[in-house]
Amino acid sequence: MTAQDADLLNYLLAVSLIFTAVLATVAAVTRDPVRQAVVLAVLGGSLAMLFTLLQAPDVALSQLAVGTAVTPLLLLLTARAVKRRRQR
Amino acid sequence: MSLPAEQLPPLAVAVPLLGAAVVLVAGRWLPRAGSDAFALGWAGLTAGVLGVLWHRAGDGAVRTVVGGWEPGVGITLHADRLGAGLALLAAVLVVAVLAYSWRYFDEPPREHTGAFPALVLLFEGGMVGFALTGDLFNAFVFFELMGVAAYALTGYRIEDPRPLHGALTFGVINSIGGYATLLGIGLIYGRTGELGMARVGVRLAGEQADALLVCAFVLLLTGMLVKAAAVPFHFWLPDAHAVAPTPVCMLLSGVMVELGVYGTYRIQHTVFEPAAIVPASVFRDIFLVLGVLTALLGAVMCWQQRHLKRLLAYSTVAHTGLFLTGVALVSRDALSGTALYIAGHAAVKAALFGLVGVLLDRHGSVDEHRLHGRGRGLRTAGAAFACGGLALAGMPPFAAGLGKAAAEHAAGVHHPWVIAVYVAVSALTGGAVLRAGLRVFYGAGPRPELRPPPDEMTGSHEPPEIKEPVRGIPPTMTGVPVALVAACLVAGLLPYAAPVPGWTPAGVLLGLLSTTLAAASATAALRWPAASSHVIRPPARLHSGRVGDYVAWLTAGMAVLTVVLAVRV
Amino acid sequence: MSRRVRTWVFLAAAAVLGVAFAAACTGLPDFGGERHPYGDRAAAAALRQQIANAVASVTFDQRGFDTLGEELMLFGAVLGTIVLLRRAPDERRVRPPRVRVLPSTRAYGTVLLPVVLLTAAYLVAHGHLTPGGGFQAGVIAASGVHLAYLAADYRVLERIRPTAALDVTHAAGAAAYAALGFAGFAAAAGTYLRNAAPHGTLRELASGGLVPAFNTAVFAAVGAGVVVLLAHFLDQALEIESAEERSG
Amino acid sequence: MIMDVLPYLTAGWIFLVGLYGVVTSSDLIHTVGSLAVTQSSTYVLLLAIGYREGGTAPVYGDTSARTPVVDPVVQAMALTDVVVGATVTALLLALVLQAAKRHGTTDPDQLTGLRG
Repeated sequence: MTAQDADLLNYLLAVSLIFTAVLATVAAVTRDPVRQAVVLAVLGGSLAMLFTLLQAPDVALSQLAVGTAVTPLLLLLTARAVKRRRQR
Repeated sequence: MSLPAEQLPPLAVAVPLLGAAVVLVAGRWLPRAGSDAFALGWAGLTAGVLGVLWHRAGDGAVRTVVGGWEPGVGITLHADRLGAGLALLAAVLVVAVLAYSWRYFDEPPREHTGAFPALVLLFEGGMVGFALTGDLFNAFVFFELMGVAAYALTGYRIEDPRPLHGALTFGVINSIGGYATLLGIGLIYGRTGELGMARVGVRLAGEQADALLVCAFVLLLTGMLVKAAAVPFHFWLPDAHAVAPTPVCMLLSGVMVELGVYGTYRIQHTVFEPAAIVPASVFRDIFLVLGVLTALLGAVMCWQQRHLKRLLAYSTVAHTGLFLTGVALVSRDALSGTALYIAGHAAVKAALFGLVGVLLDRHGSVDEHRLHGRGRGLRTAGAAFACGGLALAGMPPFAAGLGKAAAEHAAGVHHPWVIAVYVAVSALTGGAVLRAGLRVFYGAGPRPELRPPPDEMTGSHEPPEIKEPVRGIPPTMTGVPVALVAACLVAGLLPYAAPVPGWTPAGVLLGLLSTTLAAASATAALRWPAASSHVIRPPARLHSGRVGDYVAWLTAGMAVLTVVLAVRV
Repeated sequence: MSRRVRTWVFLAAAAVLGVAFAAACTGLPDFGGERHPYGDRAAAAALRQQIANAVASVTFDQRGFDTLGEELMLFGAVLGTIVLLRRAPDERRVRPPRVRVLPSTRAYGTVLLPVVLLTAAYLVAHGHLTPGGGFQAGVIAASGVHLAYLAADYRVLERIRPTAALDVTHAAGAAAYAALGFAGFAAAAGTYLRNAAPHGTLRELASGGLVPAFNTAVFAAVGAGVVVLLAHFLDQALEIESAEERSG
Repeated sequence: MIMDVLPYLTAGWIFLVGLYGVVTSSDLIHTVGSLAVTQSSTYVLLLAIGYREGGTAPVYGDTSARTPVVDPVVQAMALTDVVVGATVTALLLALVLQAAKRHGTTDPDQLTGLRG
């Protein structure tokens, strides 16, 4: 782990952190549930990337599975169920 | 078989959790009565294990590390008289609730027969785990497990819109409290590298209270204060309790809220006080004010309610304020007095909720005015309700009164003004319950006009939780509340439960004073209904039922606590 | 409170908390520091137990009590969803329409499904050796099963998803985890949740004592649980309607 | 320098932004989504605390026992936290779905019935 590698990893970490913070802000202010589900999926992916950089592969894998796939799917299904009722 | 005491704490948590899974699987094949009896058996087994543990703990504590690991690596469980006592109280209440809800709900569909008892056992596992654990992150896990089971139980009646709204508010606010607590745990872990509460307390010795420790203290206590419904974190409680199914209300008010107070005590006593990070004097001043504010607001709001369940919910907020005050007095007598007060209050409050469930089942309404005189036929329920009101008011020889007397005795040493708060709050809440009881069960006072004030919950037409009220009230639905009130009476007469000085003359006098005040206010309210029915506008409007408001109040509460602590420490 | 007042109250409080939290962060050891006492103790204990994946050792062995609570919490979520999303008496179930799907998509689905399930099986078997484990494998297997819905239609998914059996499996998985804890009494100084089985040698498949067994129990509970969870949400979104609505 | 506290500040920012989303939400599904954002702040804080510069993942598959590793305990805590998040989100969404069905709206401020 030479000095350049350490600097590169620190730089990557900083970029990943900023990107995650921006995505989280976008997710919080996106009012439409469907669009928010998409942004949350991207946030899940960016969190998984951040955890990989933080040397946490187990957590990255489960975050990828839950944060990118299951939670947005649940949000979309709930939005669809609610929208279907409102059309009637 | 004589298991060494160290084996008991993990078993006491594992038995209800395993029971939840087994009861659900068994529910698919067993008939309704069979799966209810099976669940009752598991709850009884848990209560037995906890009874032995509480007896073994005695005045010391049973400390064990799960899985035979050394303390620095594994999770330590710490079962002292207070923790094991609260866990035992939860277990006994679960047995009572499962017996109460024997045929409470209408026939669930085939594959959901075991669902409700399984959720109750899961709830019990979370509560027992939270009461016995000595590890910060483990406490967070059981805090969330308790919450998850409680959200599902509160929203159980999906046909009625209001429980769903109450469960949502309950879920969002408690989750935010839980996540704040986890942030606090992260900060503490970053500073000390430990998770066991006792080890963190030792590791903090010699440290000065800096920004991190103040912030960690506030974050850690946010979850506990949300669960303990202290002002301004309390808004979720009346909404959740007013609409939850009655058996769930019995558990929420009986012991879950009190676990928040216990969590507050454990974090201060074990983590922050040994190294004087938050010295006892600072903790006392801040939490005395917090407890008194909660107690007074709860009592005032309780007095104005006509929705019986919401009335009892605000009475729980008031009494939790008194428990917080008892903990804030930071003295052994006050603590053991508060412990007995919690036990007595749990039995009485659960009994009162059970009796309101009888009214809801029989008349499909929990509106005090609409039910005027319609409870005359239920004589035992009426008598039990009146006894409950008197016990809440602190009348000797009930255990609640004894606990209150002991706490007042301890408060009298340094803060005599606190005694006035204890008497006033007991009088107001007991008075409200007595007023409701006299009006509903004995038709006292003139028949009130039925025009409800605009922004107030009346609960006049609530769908009864049982679809066919035509059949008679199941015997357990009046038997369990009567048994609980009797237990509170017995515990008051022979105070083996907690090392509390028996009935001192001052204690008896104060108890009688608050009881007579309660009776006087109840009769006054019945004779002149117009005078006392003016709703105090501002606090009533603050309880808007909107979750956005409640989160704003929660954040404001955290900010104020941080500023006050930063100034004092 | 009006929405505007509420936002201002929140922003003011959030500003105060932000400043306090920032001050607290300066009190934390610098990011990437060398002082991790608990972490070093846990890593050493994992090696002593011959478990290559230290996170699996902490999750299932050293702090197995947390994972017991976590498993039962997931069980509670699935049970809660079963209870909350059940078909209310005033609702009825409508059969979803058949959907015509391109044959290439259907072929792709049928090829990919076994690959996903194989990956999940690999993750469970090597949970204690490489990153992964019961939970991750369970979620991957559960979302993999829903390829049948993407590549075909909801009726195909309902055919390959036996809800009754999965209900029992997810409860049995959670019960198995709690029951496995009692195996801890088999060891010499027997206690609950003790890793009593022989530990084998590091990096071998048969190492780690009971950890593979815990992993399998978690896989069964999570895999079946997430499928049941998604099933109830899918039913609400596609099939369940209130009785008085006209179908179609 | 800034990198010493940036991860912790990011966690604090995500927590407060998530709360902002919950407070100003006008759709219950958005509220639950914002709650999930609030929750992800705890992962970032926990894993940032456990990070060790030059440390590898705490998996001794192919590395020797002496290589410096990142803290495995925070990763176990973060794993449990991910499960807590999934659990709470699923339950709250089930409640939102049924509440929207019974109340006819998903705007939290329109849910009447519980006040006073």
